[in-house]
Amino acid sequence: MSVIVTATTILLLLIGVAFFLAGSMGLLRFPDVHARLHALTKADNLGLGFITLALLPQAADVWIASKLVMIWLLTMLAAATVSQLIARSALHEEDVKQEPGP
Amino acid sequence: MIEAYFFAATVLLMTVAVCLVRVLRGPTRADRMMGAQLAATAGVAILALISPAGSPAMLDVALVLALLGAFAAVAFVKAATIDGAGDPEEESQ
Amino acid sequence: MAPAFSALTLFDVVLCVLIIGVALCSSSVRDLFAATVLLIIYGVFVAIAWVRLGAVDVALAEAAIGAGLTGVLLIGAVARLKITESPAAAVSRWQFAAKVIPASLGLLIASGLAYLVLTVEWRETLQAPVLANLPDTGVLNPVTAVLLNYRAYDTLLETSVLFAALIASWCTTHDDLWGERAGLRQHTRRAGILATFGRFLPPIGLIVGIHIFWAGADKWGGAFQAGTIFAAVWILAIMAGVIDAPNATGRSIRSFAVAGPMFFTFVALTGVLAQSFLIIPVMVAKPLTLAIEACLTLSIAATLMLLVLGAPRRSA
Amino acid sequence: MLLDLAAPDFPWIALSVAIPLFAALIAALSSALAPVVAMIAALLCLGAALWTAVLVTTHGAQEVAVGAWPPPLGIVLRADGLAVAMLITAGLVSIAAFAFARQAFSARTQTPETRSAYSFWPLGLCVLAGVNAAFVSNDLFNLYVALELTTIAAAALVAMSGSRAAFEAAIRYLMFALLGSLFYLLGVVLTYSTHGVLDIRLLAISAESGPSTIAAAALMSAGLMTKMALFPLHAWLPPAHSAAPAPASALLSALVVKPPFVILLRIWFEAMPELVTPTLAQAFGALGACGVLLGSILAMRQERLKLVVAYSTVAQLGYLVLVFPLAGGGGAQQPWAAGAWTGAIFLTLSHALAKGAMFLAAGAFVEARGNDRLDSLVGLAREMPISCFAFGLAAVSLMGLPPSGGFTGKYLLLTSSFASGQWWWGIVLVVGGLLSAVYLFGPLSLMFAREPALAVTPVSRARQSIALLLGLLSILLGLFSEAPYRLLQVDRPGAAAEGFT
Amino acid sequence: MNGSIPFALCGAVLVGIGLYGVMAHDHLLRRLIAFNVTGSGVFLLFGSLSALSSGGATGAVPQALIITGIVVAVASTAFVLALVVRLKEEDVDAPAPGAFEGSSEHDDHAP
Repeated sequence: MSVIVTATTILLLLIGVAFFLAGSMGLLRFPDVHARLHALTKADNLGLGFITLALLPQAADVWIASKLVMIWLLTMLAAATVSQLIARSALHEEDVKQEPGP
Repeated sequence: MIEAYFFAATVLLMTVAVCLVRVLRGPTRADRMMGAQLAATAGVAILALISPAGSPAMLDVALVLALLGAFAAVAFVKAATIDGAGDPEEESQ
Repeated sequence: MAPAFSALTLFDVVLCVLIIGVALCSSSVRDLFAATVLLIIYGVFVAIAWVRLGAVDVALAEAAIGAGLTGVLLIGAVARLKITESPAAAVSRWQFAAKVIPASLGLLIASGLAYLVLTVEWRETLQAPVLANLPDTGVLNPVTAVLLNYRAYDTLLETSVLFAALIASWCTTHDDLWGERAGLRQHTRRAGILATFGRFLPPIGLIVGIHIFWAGADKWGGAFQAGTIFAAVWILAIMAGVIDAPNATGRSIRSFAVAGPMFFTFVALTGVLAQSFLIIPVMVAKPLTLAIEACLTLSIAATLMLLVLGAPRRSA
Repeated sequence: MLLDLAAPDFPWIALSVAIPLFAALIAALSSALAPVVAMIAALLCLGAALWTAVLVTTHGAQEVAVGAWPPPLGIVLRADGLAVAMLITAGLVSIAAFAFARQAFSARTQTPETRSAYSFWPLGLCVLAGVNAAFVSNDLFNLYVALELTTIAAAALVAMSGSRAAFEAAIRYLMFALLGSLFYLLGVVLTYSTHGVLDIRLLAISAESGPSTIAAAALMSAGLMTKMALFPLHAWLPPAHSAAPAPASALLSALVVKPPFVILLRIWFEAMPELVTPTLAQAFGALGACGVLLGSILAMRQERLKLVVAYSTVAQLGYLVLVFPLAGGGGAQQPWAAGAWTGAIFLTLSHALAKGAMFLAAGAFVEARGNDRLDSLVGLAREMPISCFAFGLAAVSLMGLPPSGGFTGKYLLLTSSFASGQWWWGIVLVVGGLLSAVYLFGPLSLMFAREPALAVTPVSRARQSIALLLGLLSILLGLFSEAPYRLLQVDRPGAAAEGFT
Repeated sequence: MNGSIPFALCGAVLVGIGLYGVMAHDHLLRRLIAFNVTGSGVFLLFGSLSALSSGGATGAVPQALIITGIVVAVASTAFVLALVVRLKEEDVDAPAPGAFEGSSEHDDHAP
């Protein structure tokens, strides 16, 4: 199809993948739970968001496109909730005990 | 185009491999759970990326994963509370 | 000889390596919680492998059960056991033997299977008859046709397995807690994040479940996948404190869990009228299959929900 | 009515699965009805099985293609002599177990409903449905599901008493059983992927012995041997079978370990007879012999009656696999065709009846004395003659003394071992019989000792005579062995008479 | 090379890893995890052999059998977990040392 659409898709893909990479690096390198959680949420929402955006122009029909958007929204909702909960739980866990390292 | 999707998906697989390290190292359970969370999201992204190569049914798998990906984490935060059935928000007040 | 390089093959190989890596980590990591989390991740990637093998029905089941319910089950148990590390075992000669014998057996079986995979000419011939007889089954999804028509008897026994597992897990109830609510008494902060999530997600889950159920007759999915999704959102609503867990052995939930297999067995028994067993007549195949699927879905949802919540327990 | 119940193709065998299933579901809904429903279901099963036996002996083996789909697409249920004999035994033992259980697990006597009174009935009926399904199914994967149904319900019966030991025994049992299921399933997967069929009869036609077929047969056998507690995979059985309440123990020891053996027979004799080499057959026999000796020796050293009986199950199951080296042995010289094969099945049947009787008698002793320690059995014969007599009759059958069913079975195995020149298996049979006499003589001599009995809680005569009936049946099986012998010959596999060649 | 060969090999390796875990681990939950790994390895092998023989996707019959197997596996897992949790509660009420893990007097390598 049109070169512009393809180029946009690939660019958006790259950005999405880059966010995932950054997220996992953050998860690996950041010093404490809360910083890591921060990295995680970014990767979750933005990475999947950009990949969804990249796939949208290529979607065969509206049904598939809307499903893609729905998946993204659902993941965002779940990720936001879960990260909040994990953050609070981690606070609590730190209070209770500090598990030994690896 | 499909090739590009699969390359991207392959890179995502590798990012998952990276977050396995976090799951293995911990140190807290929250850290390990976060690794699972990122892996689930990456799984959703990978499914979305490889679905154009097959049937649209594959998007439904992504949908189910997106829906249920958070369940384990919810079970975890519930179980991590004092009586195992509470809400971390109750306890942080 | 060398395969044409393609991104698809590369992806498949990396996926397989990753799955094996996750399995190895899960088997070797000392922390029990980590092993459980790794099993959840493992489920996600096995589901992707199923997608790559063109088995969408299995992928849906694996995503819902392997990556969803099994994780909830195990995490709940690990947390309840409050054990993080495997006990540091004293290293003795027997301990060593206890690792070496399984390791060599595992290696033997894995390499034997791999040898067979590469050398035997595999034959799977049933796909043609499955498709040829599809018009008589009233459904368009061949997997549903196998599950609810050609091999419906397997499914009948399988729902009985679920039923038996439910009664069996009730059997672990403390005698004085018989008839109490399933699992622990759940509570959350009113209008907190968890409660809101538990209010918001189940309707979406219901829609997705109905979609998977409906698509099951014609395209992919079906009773088991939809039932698992319903069970999952049911559990979420309970964990979020939106609804109370049912009385584990209460009359209403009992009938819920029993209705599906009972209807199915009843249909099976009516086959006796035709001097056979478990006949789905062609004329009513579509509505009858849908009715069986609907009953099964509800019962599977109730059974899995009760299995995951577990027997009634005292709060700490 | 449209129904022609007397027609040879009426699906009676399907009913022997569907009826207990349906009854289990009803029992799960209403615990008040459960004991009655269970008894009706077991009686119907026995009736259906007996009627099928009549049909099968007159019309030959009977088949039901479930859903009218012929294999390989569909699943076939098949009633040959072996299946019907097992169905009848399952009906008899479950009637006895359910009748004995009525008092302990009746919802009427226990209001409000209790855990064990509620769950015993659906689980017991699931066991009955599971074993019946395994006896009649001719489809390897369907057999897997039937085995799983049996295993889960059986493990729950083990855990039923709610004691620590019971939970431990149940977990241990499940670990072994689930591992066995995995091996079996792996074998099924390889079979299907190689031949494209799961039906045992079709497999017999298509099976050519490639490496994957051999691997599949080995894996399935390993799994089934785990599930039937064959040496050296027997360690789970004694704690599990002794921890369960008496009627559940009867179901477990008499019935639950039998389907794996029947499937083992079907795989090797019907589906892949050409795979058996003499070495393999001797290896099977060696495992069986080890099981006989080890089980007997351990049985002697137990201090609790239920453990003695449970270890004796390990020993008795060992005899069964002697069928592999002995099948077809010296067929020409024998008065009865397929002697070893028939003998092994006679042993299976008589063991089921005798073990059911023993565990029910042991249950009566436990109720009377509050425990099952051997030293508390002293002088019980005077207080509970019926139960002691039942135990004695069952012991006669287990020792293989004439005129019991156990004797018929052992006699057939012995003749073929000597006729085929494999005297060493004959020695195993004789020594095993002597050892069983030793370990059963201990409890019997205590029961019939002249010393006065210790304090006894009365157990009703009616309930005691349930065990007596089963014990009598195990003797009658030997006295009137003509009809069961004829039944077993219906559609028996060729390898049973000719041996593995 | 057929596209499903990697998955078939992967299934074979998973069976090996899982069986090792089921037999070698002391802790019951770890055995249960290994049990689930083995199960999905068997299923993966099944599905990919079917895909291998048809040269395309996994057939309908294997898919149906695998779904049945997955449901059976989750049912058994749930039951074993219920037993393990209950046994642990017994220990809390009346602690017995070493009772919870695979217990050393059992021949753990034998199953």
